Amino acid sequence: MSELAAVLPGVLEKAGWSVPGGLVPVLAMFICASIVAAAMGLSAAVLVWAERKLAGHFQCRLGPVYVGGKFGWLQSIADGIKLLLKEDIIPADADRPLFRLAPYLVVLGVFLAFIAFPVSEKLMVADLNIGIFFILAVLTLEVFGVILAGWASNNKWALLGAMRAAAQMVSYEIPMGLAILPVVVEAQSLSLKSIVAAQSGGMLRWYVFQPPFFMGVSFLIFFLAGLASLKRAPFDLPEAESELTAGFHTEYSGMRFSFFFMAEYAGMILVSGLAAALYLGGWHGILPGQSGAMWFLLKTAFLVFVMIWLRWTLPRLRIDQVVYVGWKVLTPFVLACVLGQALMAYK
Amino acid sequence: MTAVRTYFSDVFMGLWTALVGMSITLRYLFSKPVTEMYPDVKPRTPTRYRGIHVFEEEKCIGCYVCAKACPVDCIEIGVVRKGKEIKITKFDIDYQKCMFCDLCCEPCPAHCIHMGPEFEKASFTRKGTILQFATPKTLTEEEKKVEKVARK
Amino acid sequence: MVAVEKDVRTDELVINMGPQHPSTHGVLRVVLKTDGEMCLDAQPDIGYLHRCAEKIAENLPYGQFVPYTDRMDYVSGMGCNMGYCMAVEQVAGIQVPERGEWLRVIVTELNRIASHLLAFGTYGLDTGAITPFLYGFRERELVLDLLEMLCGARLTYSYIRIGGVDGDVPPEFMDKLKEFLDIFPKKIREYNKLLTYNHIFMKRTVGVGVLPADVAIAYGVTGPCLRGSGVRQDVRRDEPYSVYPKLEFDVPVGTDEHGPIGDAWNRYYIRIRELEESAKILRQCVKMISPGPVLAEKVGRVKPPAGAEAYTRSENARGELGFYIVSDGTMTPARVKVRAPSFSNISVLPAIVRGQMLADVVAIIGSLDIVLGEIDR
Amino acid sequence: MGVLEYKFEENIILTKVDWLLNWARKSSLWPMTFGLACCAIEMMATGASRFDLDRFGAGAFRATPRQSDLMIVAGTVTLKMAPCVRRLYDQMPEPRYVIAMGACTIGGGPYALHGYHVLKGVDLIVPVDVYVPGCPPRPEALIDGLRKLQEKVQKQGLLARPAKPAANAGDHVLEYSRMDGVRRKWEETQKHGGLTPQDEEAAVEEQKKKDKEAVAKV
Repeated sequence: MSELAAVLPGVLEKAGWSVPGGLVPVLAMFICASIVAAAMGLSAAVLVWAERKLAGHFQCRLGPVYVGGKFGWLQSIADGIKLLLKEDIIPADADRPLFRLAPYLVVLGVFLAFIAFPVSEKLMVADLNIGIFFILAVLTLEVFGVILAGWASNNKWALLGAMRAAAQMVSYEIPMGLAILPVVVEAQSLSLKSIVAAQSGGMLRWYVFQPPFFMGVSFLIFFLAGLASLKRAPFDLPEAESELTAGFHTEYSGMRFSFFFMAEYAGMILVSGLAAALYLGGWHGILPGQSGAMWFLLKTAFLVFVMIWLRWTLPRLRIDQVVYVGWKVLTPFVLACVLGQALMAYK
Repeated sequence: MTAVRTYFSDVFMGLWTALVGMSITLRYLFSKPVTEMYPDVKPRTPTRYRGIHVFEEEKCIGCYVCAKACPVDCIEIGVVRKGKEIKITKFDIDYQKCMFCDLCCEPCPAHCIHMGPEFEKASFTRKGTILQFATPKTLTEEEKKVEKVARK
Repeated sequence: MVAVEKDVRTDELVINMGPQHPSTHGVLRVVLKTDGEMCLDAQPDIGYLHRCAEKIAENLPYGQFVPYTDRMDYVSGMGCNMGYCMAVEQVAGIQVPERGEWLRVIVTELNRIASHLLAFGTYGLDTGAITPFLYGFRERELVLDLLEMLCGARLTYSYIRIGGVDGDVPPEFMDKLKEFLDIFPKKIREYNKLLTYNHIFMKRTVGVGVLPADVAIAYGVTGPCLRGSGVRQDVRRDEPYSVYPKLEFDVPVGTDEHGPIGDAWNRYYIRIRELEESAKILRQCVKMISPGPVLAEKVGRVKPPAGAEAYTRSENARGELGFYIVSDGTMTPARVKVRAPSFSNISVLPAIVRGQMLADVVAIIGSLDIVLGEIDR
Repeated sequence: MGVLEYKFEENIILTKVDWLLNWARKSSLWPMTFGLACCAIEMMATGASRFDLDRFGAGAFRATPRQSDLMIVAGTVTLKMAPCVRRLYDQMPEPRYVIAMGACTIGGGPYALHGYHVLKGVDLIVPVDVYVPGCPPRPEALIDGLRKLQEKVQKQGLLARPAKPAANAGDHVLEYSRMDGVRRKWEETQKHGGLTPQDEEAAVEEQKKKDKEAVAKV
């Protein structure tokens, strides 16, 4: 954003618009926010389409074919427009202000996290010196949205979904937060830019492949905990379709429902991108010297693919098993990793 | 010690069986889909397929046997009989009721009603699901008097 | 500071599951009493699909009721056709030609495969895995193609008629059947890898909803659910009908290999093993079938003597299906009573659901594999 | 949308917008996971691999009525179930569509005569857009019904007033002339059934070729 703010006055002058100097940073902020929002919406739309297509082929069928072109390219556009046009129902007994607030909170969490999203060396909104910390902090906002949605709907299924979400998402914040510690210890920085920069110089320099694989294990744990905090299968308990109809968003329709939808898919990109930046060398290529946004996007896309792949393969866990896995499996393992990495660093 | 072993084997089996399952789904990702492109490629229903009926009016002798055999009374037949001459004025099958059981076709002495291959008969009105099989005819006053319409 | 004296009031949460719910397999309504995620009680409420089948049977000639039996257990219509026809044949004293009996066994076993594949798929859905459902349906379509070639319908066959079956097989049928039997074992192995031995799936189902053998017998549970509890009971073997005495097949029962006998996993796994057994039966049928007539001669209008009555048992995909027919000497029966296996199987739900979690309730209902058309009739 | 509906005179821009909105609606008819009886099995088969309802963008089965656009009433509606069906319909947000699948939902089906506990037609409690006869209809028949519904959705006026109230538009009362086609097709298959194996093979090859061409076109 700082680069944009530096370039902006020149561009404005060329265009012949006069803007008071004090407003230029504000304008830059505004432009950045719009770009982030557009990118988020667009990537979510592409991802929804990709998931439907991939799900189809995993299951020996085709997925969307007839909607716009050969591969159903326009499927998510049609879905989006339709959801926009649907009647917006607020149940009579719902808590109206909270019911309305919840979807915005969910989207807001993911939206804010995109600020520190490191696509490439240049392409990031802000290089915060506490980048990872910031992302983890704002992602937690999503939990509030989900719990509010379940509570305000005044529906028993939604309430159960919200309670499950609370138990699950809170318990998975801890392994997720701990899993980045080995990386932080190794890179000695919380800034995503410097973490990625520390992994330059080919595939073997990526943190996943650093012996003795403390960071490799914590990558796995980060990915699983990320899945759980996104409510993706096999951790999709808060919206378990076969148990709770649609879980916490049972009563949401139309646009408000699409916010939850969008947040989930944008969250997938976020967690995958974060994992790519932290462990897979971010924008650095396989060979030394290669770098660019393309590499980052490729890695993110691969991780997203794995998420989709997992979803269409595995059955769902039960809530006690989810909490068991979170506290008794992931947390001890990640603590061991942190300890090991710390000892390595001490030496 | 067993508890520890169970713990680690659980963790290992959880990951391993997930990978096994994923290998199966991945194989199908790259195999050919089994989907039939229905509206573009018409399905080939088997010869014995029990779809919408086919009625051969010129063979019909107006004996009501099919209507009698029908468990749900969905066939309505109108006949005008003048000596040896037979006119089928009405042969309606009510697909609101029909259960495509083939019981009407078996007893027909003239073999004039069969189960056909057609099934695309979706309609926008409820009335549209009652199909008329006989050619529409205009009847004289005299014929109207002797017309017999019956379901059973 | 005022001490908080009032305790937080806690209540049981009564949840109404169904009649429209993705995992009640139709229009079953279950009234759940829960304490958070724990389920204290579950009362099934049936009757949402009461279609008056027994009453209709009393109003129609014997032959015309056959299509309605398809619609009772709509997932394995052939089994119901067969049960009813056997009862009528016993009442009226009709002898079925041998090839007719062979074809009956072939189609019922094929239909059992189709039914168990559906049970496998929907059980995957219940536990949250979507892909097994589509794989199960993919193979089910192959079976349905075979049945469609034979009788022209995909779901409501009415192929088995009083006195035999409706028409001999088309010439290419046997080859297609062999082809299917060749590829099928490979698919079963795949199901096992994908779902049966998946660790998450086993954690979800092993030890869940344990149904002890004595409870199962007391409630009249039959079929795979009873065999899952370790009771080796199968009408096809205990009281053989049709040509089953000539066939060799195993009756799989639940084991304690992975957990307690009679849990949801055992009930599920019995179905997978029955797929293999049915394929085995079909292989023998293809070899042993002999040419001849398929329908008894001069069946015409069935008119049993007054006062004649019969009760026949047959092994349907869900358990023991009984038909009781009383004749009053007219063209229509005086009374038809159906002993539906699903009805007894669902009645055991409150007994095994207590103390389980909410997600387990879904897993238990799925493992009972009920069909509402049969429960309500 | 309710505020804007029918508030404008018809003009070219609105017609274009209408087209777009209708296209979006018809391309993403999410059905509700709602099965009643036998037809539900065929509905599931329609969603499964071989017929794949998702090709039309209608494969996202939603478990809650709030997020679905299309209610496929699949199976016998009994008097005990009828209030629930109505309630589910009421819970769906506008615009909502209903397909009556199978004879039972159209008019009681086989149970119309003696079924004292069966509702004689689901259109007595909810407005039905498309009726798909069959008992149960094959999955292709349901897809055909869905395509008819898509046609209907594409024709509806949203912002602009429809030019004329579509009287009898698509009233598919089938008359004899249309039944003639059915009969011709049947005669063909009868002929086909009596062919020698060689002819049969040739016909299969030809059909395969045709299928391939059609797939290539898509």
